[in-house]
Amino acid sequence: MDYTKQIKEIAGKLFSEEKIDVFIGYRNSGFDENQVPVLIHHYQDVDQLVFTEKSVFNLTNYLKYEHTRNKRVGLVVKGCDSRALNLMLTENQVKRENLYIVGIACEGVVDEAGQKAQNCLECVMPDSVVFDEMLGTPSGKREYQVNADIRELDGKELTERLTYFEEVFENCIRCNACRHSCPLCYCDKCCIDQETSTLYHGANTTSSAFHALMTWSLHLAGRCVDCRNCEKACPSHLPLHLLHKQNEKVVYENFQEHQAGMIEGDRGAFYKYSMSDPDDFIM
Amino acid sequence: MICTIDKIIQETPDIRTYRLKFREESLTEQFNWMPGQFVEFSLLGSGECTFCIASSATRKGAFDCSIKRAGIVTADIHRDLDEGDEVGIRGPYGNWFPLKDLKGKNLLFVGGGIGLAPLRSLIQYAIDNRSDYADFTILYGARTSADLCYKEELEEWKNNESLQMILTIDKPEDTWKEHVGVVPKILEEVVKPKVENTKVITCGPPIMIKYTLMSLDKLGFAPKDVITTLEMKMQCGLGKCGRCNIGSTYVCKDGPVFTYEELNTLPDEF
Amino acid sequence: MNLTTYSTDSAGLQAFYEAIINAHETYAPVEKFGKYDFKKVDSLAGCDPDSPIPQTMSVKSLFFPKSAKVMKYTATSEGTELSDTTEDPLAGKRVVLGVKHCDARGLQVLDAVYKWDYIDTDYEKRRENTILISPRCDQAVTHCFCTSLDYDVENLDAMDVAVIHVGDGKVYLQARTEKGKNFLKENNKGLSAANGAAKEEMKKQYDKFAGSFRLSMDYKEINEKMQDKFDSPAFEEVSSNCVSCNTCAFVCPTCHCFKISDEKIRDKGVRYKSYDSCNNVYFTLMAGGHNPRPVKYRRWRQRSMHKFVYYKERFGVNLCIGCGKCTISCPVNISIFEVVNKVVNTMQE
Amino acid sequence: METEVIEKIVSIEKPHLEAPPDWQPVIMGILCNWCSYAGSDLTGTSRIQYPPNIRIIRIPCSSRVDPWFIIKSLQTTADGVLVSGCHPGDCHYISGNYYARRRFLVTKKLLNFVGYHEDRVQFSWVSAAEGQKFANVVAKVTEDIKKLGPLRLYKKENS
Repeated sequence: MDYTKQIKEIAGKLFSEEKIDVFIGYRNSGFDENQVPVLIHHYQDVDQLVFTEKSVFNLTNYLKYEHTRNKRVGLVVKGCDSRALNLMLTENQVKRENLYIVGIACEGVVDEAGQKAQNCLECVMPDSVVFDEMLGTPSGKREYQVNADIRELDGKELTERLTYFEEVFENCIRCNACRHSCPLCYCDKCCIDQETSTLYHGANTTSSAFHALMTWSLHLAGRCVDCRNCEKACPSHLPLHLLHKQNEKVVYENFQEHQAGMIEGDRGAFYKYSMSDPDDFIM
Repeated sequence: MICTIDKIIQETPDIRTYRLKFREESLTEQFNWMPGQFVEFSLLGSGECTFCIASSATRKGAFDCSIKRAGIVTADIHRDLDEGDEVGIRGPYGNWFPLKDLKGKNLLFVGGGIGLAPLRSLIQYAIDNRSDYADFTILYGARTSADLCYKEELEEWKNNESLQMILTIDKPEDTWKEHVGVVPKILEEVVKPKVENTKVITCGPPIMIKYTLMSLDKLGFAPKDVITTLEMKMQCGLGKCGRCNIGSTYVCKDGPVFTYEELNTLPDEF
Repeated sequence: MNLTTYSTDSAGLQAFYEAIINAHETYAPVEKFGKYDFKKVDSLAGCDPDSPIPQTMSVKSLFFPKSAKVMKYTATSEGTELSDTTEDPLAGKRVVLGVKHCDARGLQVLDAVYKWDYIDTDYEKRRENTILISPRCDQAVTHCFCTSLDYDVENLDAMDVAVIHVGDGKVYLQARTEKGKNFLKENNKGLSAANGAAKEEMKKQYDKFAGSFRLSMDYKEINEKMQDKFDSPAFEEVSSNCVSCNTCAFVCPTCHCFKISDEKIRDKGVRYKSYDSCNNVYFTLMAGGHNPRPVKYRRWRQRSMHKFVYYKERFGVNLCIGCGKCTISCPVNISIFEVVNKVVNTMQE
Repeated sequence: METEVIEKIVSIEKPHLEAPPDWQPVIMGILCNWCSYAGSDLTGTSRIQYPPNIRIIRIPCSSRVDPWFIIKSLQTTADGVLVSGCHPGDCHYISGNYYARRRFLVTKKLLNFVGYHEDRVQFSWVSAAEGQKFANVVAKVTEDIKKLGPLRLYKKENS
């Protein structure tokens, strides 16, 4: 998967036609094989752009920041990124007319070890669902399958899961990197920030991590698109995807096979309801 | 250290002054402070906030903190605290007004809104040692007459013949008899201070400070004669937590009192 | 200083470690979720004193924990009672294995801020009671640049005992401080005094290690030039792809900013001191709404200037120690090395 | 009843720990204003007895319940949480409880997934006329939580 040439061309064209103010893409870090997201403002910088299977980070995250507000932005999105973008569009965080979206028919990105990333193996929608231009051949929607880790943990005893997650929460250092790197966590004031929340206090204890991570993942339930920006950002390498995948599973199984950000205008599982939703757990 | 709230004075709709006394008598004697220093005021359970001491050590027995309702902790303070309640106090921290340099000089105080609080400690101090200073002028402004702090004391100062007191509000009001206009304008047009042998002490909202400094410049004051107290977010007060860093300066240790000359050498981040 | 050096072999070193773990309260890097963190260990099997260089978590957590209790209080109808916290779990005599020399240097740098003016007694006590045992790295990884900074990596005295693998299974243990000397004297089982060749062999190992660095900078020049770069437009450029996630500050061995927060239930509560980061928007936001550093590039400027200029100005040592942890942890791979170089080399208008 | 509250703050559940002999659970009751709160009122005015372990918070509608409230209650004082609203179709705001129902399911499942027993968090529909049902529900929840024991006591803290 290498679309470097095409992306350079597209970005160059957009700049020369003055269709955009800023283009968000990837460049080589120059130190190792990793890539660094880059915000390009001028035509002459277009040459930096690359796109390979090392282009991991979800770029829609940058649409949250002041740099891109009210500017015409061009950006590259993979399948999962485009689903996040779709949600941002329906939640009125960005304006469609301000965006020029270069969609990718993604063949999967690689992780640090050079293996195909886990979320790409389970990807349900590798192609961009919202785009102005599409690179590659779309391979279509795939069957949903329950994450292997979830299946494994589900088979365990309650206390075993408790011990496992106890360790997860204990290792959390409450840096909030997960929240900041998530494109869908765009609130200016977050309920798990000490400075802005009246209920949350900032001590980095195990229970505060429990509180913060649980609240955070529940606020993303039915919205998480499994781009794993949070896991990449986590300095403690916590398996944050477990919480999201669990929510995704519950949502998929119980709410008419809902999947976040697949359809334009679909606001997520918790903005709608059905009379036939499960009711048996309620007294 | 635990303090009990002796008295709460509602200064304006959103500013209250808390008069604090030490629970243990012995601490009252030990606790000494200079005008311009601050304390860490904690409402246990909500958190800690930095407030300057708004009264002078020459009036012993109790000290005042004026608190404006602005953030989470201050809102809790306003909501939860009654007279007789206990709060935690750490301090005093920071440096203080250069009293030695001020001796024998004319003093001009320029304050705006809650910015009178740190000045008040020095004003009280100077009134109690009136003979040490020459002319004595206070210029104080607020958005509306309701936003003026320390109303009783302002009345007292006005009747005090040894000092000149000028009050101003930003917009005209029916019952208002004093000046109308923003502080820098009044400073230039009404006060017209003389420059020689005068020290200016100013504090207020950032925007007021900015324009006041400009007009002081215009009036010919040297930067080293203008003294101000800075506001930065602080948490430890001990030069550790790194919050109040401006360049290599720790506001909580090297400040909060700076002359304008010193401020000019700092990076523009306050 | 007269350095005491002992020699042993790999097996001897393992035995030495084992003896330490049995005799002392020991902390060592433990792998969890694919990253290393310093934890208390009971046996050598559970830890890895020679963990690979990107240890991810720094040793500062043993001296400046991610969340420490400052005090407790109880409010009753008779009045409020303040009490000191229960015993500090980190204050006892202890040994830390597997500290990289950059981490150790980080602590040395932190001493400056903790020991000026008000002395943080908790921190001081933890430092005093701890023996740091530090294996010297064999090979630098991509983002290391410790040899370019203002300290002598070879003869660093930040750790108490340096462990140097010189190849062929031969290991030298060198005491770098008085504390380390006494410690080695007491725990010299399996160790023998080193012979004359030791110095040369250690030097050779160091040269090999120093030769493996891919990054190097002229520190003096950067330090000097950076001082007038406060208004550099480069900050805006280099910070544009930062996501303000704060990871860099949390893993940094020398970042020491903290926040204070209260946790309370009804009439009892605890006050905590926890990590914070200057990359956070709310870090300097005042209740009145004024924020001296409202935008990302200003916060980046504060961070990099603090690392390379301000701290040096104030305390005489450079805050950045070149460990590269921030770059490794950064989700978007921003390199502090690249940032400062760009800032220094960008022309000012 | 409130032994070692402080330890609770920094703790997370360690099950199968013996409860102190005089232990009584604290249950957070989050009730919707229009049905369940009125229902609990009726329970009181009809002088029906129910366990005193519940601490009631009144909210406008069950869809006002952010999962955050439930998590926060568990993190601080509560041993269990009961959320109650109008019967489906009876919501004062027409459809609030349908939205709430979805969230409750996910919250419950996630808590179960990270190792909390299903019965820690319970939900019910109680209308304004069901005084007896409210008493029964509270009795059942209290009984369940008593069986599970206290949600606290994990002293390992933050080392």
